[in-house]
Amino acid sequence: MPEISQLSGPEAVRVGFYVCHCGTNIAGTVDVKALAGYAASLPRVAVSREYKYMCSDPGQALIEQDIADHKLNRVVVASCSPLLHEATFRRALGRAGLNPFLLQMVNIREHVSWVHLDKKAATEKAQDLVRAAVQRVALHKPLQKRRVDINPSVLVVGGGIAGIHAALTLAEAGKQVYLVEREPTIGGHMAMFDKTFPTLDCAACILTPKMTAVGSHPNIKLWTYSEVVKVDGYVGNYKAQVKHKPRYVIDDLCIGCQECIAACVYKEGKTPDEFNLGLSMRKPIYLPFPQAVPQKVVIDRDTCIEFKSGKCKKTCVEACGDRLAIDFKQKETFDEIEIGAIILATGFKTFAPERNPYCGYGRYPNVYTSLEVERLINASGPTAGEVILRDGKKPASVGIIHCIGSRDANTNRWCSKVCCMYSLKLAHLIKEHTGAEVFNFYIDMRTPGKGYEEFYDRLLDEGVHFVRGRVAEVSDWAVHPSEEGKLVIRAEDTLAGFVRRIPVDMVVLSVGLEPQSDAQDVRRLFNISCASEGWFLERHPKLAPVSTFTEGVYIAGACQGPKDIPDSVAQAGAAAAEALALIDAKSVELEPYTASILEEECSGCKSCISLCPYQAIAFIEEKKKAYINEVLCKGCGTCVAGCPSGSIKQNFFEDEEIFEEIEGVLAYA
Amino acid sequence: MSDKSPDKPKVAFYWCASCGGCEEAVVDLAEAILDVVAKVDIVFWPVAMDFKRKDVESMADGSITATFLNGAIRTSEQESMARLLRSKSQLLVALGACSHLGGIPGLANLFDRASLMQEVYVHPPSTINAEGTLPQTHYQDNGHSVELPALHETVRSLDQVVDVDYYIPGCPPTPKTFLAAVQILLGSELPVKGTVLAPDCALCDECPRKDTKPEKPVFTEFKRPQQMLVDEEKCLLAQGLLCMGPGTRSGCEALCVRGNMPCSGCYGPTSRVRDQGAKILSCLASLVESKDEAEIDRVLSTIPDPVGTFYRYGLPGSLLRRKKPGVRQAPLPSR
Amino acid sequence: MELKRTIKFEADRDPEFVRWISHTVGGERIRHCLQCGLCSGKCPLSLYMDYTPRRLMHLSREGFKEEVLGSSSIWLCTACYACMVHCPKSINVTHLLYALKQRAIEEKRYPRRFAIPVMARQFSDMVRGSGRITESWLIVKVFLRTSIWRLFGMSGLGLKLLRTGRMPLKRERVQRRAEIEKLLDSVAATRKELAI
Amino acid sequence: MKYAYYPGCSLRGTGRAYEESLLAAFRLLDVEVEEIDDWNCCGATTYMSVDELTSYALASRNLALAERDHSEIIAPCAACYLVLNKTQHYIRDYPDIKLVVNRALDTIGLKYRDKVKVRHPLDVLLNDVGPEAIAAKVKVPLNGLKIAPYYGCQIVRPYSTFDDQGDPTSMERLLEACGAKTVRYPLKTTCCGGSQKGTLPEVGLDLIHYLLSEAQKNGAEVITTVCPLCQFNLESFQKEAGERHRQTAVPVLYFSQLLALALGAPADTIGLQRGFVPIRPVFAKKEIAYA
Amino acid sequence: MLSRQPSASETSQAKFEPRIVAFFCNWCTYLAADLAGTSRMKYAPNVRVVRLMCSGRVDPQFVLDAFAHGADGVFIGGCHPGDCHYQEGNYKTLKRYHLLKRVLKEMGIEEDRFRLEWISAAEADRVRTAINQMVEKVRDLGPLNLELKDLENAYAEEVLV
Repeated sequence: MPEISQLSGPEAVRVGFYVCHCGTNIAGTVDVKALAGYAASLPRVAVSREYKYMCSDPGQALIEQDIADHKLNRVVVASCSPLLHEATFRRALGRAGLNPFLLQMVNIREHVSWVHLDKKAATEKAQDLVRAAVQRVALHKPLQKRRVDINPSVLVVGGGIAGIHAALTLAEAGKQVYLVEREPTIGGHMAMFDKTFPTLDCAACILTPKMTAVGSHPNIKLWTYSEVVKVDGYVGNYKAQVKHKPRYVIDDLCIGCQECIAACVYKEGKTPDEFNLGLSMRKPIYLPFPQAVPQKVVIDRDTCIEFKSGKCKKTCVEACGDRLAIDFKQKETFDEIEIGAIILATGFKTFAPERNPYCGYGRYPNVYTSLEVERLINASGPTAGEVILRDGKKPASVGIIHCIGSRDANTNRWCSKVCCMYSLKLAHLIKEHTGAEVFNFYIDMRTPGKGYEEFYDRLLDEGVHFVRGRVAEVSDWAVHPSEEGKLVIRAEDTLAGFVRRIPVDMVVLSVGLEPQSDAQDVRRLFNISCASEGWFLERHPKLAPVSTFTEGVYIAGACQGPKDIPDSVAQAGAAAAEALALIDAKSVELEPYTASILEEECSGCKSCISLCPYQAIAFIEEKKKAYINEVLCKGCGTCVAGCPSGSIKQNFFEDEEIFEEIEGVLAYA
Repeated sequence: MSDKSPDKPKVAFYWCASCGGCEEAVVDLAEAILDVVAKVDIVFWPVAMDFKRKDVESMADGSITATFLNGAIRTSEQESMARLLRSKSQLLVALGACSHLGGIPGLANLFDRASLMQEVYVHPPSTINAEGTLPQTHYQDNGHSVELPALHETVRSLDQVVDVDYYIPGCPPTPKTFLAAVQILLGSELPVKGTVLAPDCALCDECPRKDTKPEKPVFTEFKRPQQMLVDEEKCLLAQGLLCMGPGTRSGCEALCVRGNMPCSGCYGPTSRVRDQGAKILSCLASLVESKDEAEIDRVLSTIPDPVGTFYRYGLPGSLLRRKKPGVRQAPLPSR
Repeated sequence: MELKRTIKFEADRDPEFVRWISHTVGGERIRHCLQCGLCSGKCPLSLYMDYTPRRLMHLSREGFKEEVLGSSSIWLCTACYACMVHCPKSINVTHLLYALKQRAIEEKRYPRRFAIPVMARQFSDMVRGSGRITESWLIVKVFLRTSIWRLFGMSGLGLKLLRTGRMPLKRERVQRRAEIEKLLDSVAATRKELAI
Repeated sequence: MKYAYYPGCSLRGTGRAYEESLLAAFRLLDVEVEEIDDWNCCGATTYMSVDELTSYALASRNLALAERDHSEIIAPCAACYLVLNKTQHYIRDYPDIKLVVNRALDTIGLKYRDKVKVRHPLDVLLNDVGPEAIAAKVKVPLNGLKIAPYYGCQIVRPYSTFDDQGDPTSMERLLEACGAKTVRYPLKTTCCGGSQKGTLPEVGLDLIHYLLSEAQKNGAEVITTVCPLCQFNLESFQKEAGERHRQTAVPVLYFSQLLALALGAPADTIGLQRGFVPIRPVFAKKEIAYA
Repeated sequence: MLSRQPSASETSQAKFEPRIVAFFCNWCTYLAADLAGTSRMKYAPNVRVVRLMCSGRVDPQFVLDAFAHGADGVFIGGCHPGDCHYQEGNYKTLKRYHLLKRVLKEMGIEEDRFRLEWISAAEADRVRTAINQMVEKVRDLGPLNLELKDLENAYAEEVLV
């Protein structure tokens, strides 16, 4: 590696400039030839080139060769966003023996060619940015990345199918996993389904073995009824605090015999059962569903008489007997864990159809959501698998309305991806269970997936009706005698070209998928971003779909966007693999963008100390100066901007480097 | 001021837009001045001895070893004297805050010349000037004509007019600062051109109250000394007083703070800072306690005059230099 | 059975019409239409329409100007805005129908003695003359120019209105009528100047 | 605060009862209004459908006149309410329209500054006066009179923000404050046919019939409206609709008539005599002791 | 017929093209601007972005330096309050912004020339609209003409009383 110290004078700086065409992505809007010519005219630029794809191997080789041939000691690449290829070009510099941080990238794709139409204005803007980079890079100093060790255990948040799969994958690889689920059982939405499309295999049959495996795996610490409340640290070295909500039943003592439930002073359940979406009732002491993992009952303090009055006979305690598992005095407890990586698999919630008053949900009792119908069809559900209306009658005609809370600017703009397929599944199952006439109201039928289109074909064969049109209204007012006493669905049959009114006994609303209502809190807790709709934001939509912008935090399943079971499982596997790749590297490099105090110059005014949210700045009494702990510093630069005497510098973002950049973009003729 | 010179170094003093306090500081050297005087020849010092411009004009270029010029550049006469002295001097030293950064006269940059003239010659309550007569640069009467220097639209620091070799900061520079600077200049090795001849560390470094400053100073209100009984021991910022010390170069030994008054920033910024006001603003604002915008505004509104506070001595030397001029006046016919 | 060729050729499309519709006020988002038919389903008048609003959206953006301007649907719209506020793609359907109606009038694409354009004409004349509308006179004038028989058919209703004092025969007027004229002239002048 | 009042043409014609009763109610509730000086036709939907630009200019004259002394305009007629609101939106959104309007106003010495808010009486009564204040002033309780409030289209769509666009309830809240009962029926914001009844008469009949019959099926003794055209359509063609579909007559009033009545206004001052279907028998049945 | 075609009034004269310097934080606004790119949104080409790790790194000196070197406007983009990648750097920015705005006002720099906007990584459209709005506002204000080299000339040519 050349000695950088000998490059101290500006005359010694030799910049190589490279502009990437990116096919026509850049060259179509920015005059790359002119840009290269312009760069060549700038002081200190020794080489200026344009090339079709700078990120390709030959493109990188070009830089490496020039560094050797032209004794370059600074490189500027004008191409795509630095967030995409800064690492690529830094490695190229490294291979050529130059410190990787002597590179500056100019973003002329995302910030120029893709957002402007006027070629002249775009080229001018590119020139300004290039000039700024050339001026700035002259001041760059060689920097070294920091290397830190990685804690080999992983936190998985969310115990739906994605979280379960990720946890099992990691545990099988021998890693310690903490699986945190806020409900009393794992299983998530999948546990509520009856069958899964398109194969129609029973959801419980394929899910419960995995749930049990999680419950018994030696490498998995399963915490249900628990929530992560605090996260600190950085990649490889996170600390999390987990809150355990009191279930008023001691985990280790409850054997899941359920005798307490039978003995409860309530002979019948009086509380709407969450798992059955209120279609049945449960007691204050309950097991969410028969296959729940863990098999530990839970007491709901809002409905338990002992909590309300303190005067219950406590027949449950009696029934529990010597096991002494019931503890009304239980308090919430906390655990602190240290982990190297985090996988978020916090799932989704279904659209609340009350928000769309025209579909009649909440107004007409025979309007159901698709999830409710899943429970109706499920053999262990509230009707033991019978599809019957609230009055006990079997429907003779059923309308399934797609896109409730999807593809609609008034609610959610996105396609929820799974509804077409689950609507087909429900149409099939309803027809199978009741023999009813089934109408599907859809906008576009979306069945991309292995075996999915074939399933659609099967439904067409079964004689299910398909009306292409978004439903305008579900109402109970009759225009025609055949409509009396029915729910009337009004929609344009767009393929026929006129409006139809179709009377049915039962309406099923295929509700879309939405981010969890606390998605924003969760993402703040884990310091990641959300897309505008509230789905967790991946690092790159194609190339890093399970990574986030926070190193060491991964996302899996429907918390990232609507996903069916196969996709969620695949993503969970991918997230587990990413976490394994991180952990098995044993250590990780951190960006060297940290700040440091110029000790001689520091006046010890202490202004910076409270500016640091990471407590990285301390006041050294003996020296009466501030000191920055590099390990704790995350490199935001807030203290640098706040130091009144300019005595803190941030690597790669030094004041003078930024001044050069500002003056560079403005130094146009 | 090399030792190799057979003659004593020739020194000049001059006074532009300033109050004269800097030269007072020279006199305040007391006995020490004798040592200095013994080592140099003073060839030009209008405030102390009778010299005329033509005396300087008659000197050879570069014949003055060092000129200490205090005051900002406000008038045409000051500008021409600055240029003249620059050409006659080997070293030009900006003495004091006014020539270093623009100083108190620099606050005039918040106004334009026309409104200043109105304010001073037409509107004062003690003046009756119904015709709105303003001073003229050229006046002719009875075959005699009088010329007066013209006032510039903008006040400038010395280095915005001519090349400056060194700076001695302060309003005024303390005798100790001045003496230390002179000793550096008389020494064998000159510092890098452009150096400010004072320590490059902020004032807290030498503040007697340093130890009483809390690690987490937070502000819920900024106060002025007249609004409170000031604790004589405790850090003034910790008491809510707007002290510029953390953003001001040291060297004065915290004179004001010792006098129970907050630092107002006369020594200017450290060498690492381009704009003293911006930096102290950044520091103080980020220590405001609240996260609520209305509350932030309320706390910050207790600083009644941010520009006058943060740029008291350095408006012309700041990044923006002056208030953005309104519509520029059309040029008047030349004299 | 009479056979009619229904095939359409590219030459049947009017690109100018496409450009116009997507730049007209309210037409900004017409390309986003996903043809879900919600507008038709919501429309209280769609039961009478030859082309449902959804079909008009598509015919318009594809440039089938003849079909669009010849459609009865554009005259049936009552501006109840149900289509517009519920459109899942936020298309200003009602505003677009207004635009189509204006275009049809401009191109004189409506049946002779068709009431709506006549009503509009009478309306605007009355506003220019008085600054306000006197409903009784407006209705009389419209019927005189469309179907005098209907006027007699409605006479029962008219009498009822007269009897309940809801059909004053005195004409409502603004005091500063010159202002209204100046206002209207200025609009015409600016429209001409900017060619809008 | 004094509101500017914009009656619009219909309230001087078919909708006289609306104005009479609304102003009476305002007086009894101490809501001060001042009629906009020399107002002109708003441009109305008919005009808007054929010559929009002119209609914006006409509407903006009213806005500019009101703005001189007032910050809020009350526009009771649904069409006027819509047109004035739409004009404000379009002047904001489309520079060309702004230019045309500004120039036109300039010729008559007016200026539109977009400082005035257009509000519907329902909005004012509900949010500025409040149902509690109204309830406190009720002198003639409506004794559980079953009312089907009919909103129609243009005060809820597309610009209104004071109530839900699909299921508005402001009329319910006001009338219940007067001691009435309101009935729930599915068509309260479905179009009555609007001006089509005048131009394509056959079309509107079905719509009118469904509205009336659904309201009655759910127990309505009276239908209340907020729009002169809706009121006219719903009450004038009951016979024709009845011929088609078998239908009994139901009185159609402005909500303001019942409000004023409940607040103690004499029955003959609030246009009750102007209705085609007699209301007094209904009051008698309900033992409503109106003044 | 009424249309949204650019009218004669809009296209009649050559426009002044303002230069705006923007400071975008790496985690939210810079990403949003990247997303605007990948979404091929179009906006005014007048902004030059300087990337910093956090809006909290924006030293008020940078803002003044940009104005002093010829910027007609300065735009700071950071994460929404509560969403800062570094917990609360953006609050520091907010506080500095409030005080700096007052200083700029006293220095005769119009308020619309200095803007702080919270734009999350997902809000590409907000990048587009905020930039377009700012460019329009600054365009209406005209050039700031504070560039130092211009000032030097101006001083030299200053007319004396």
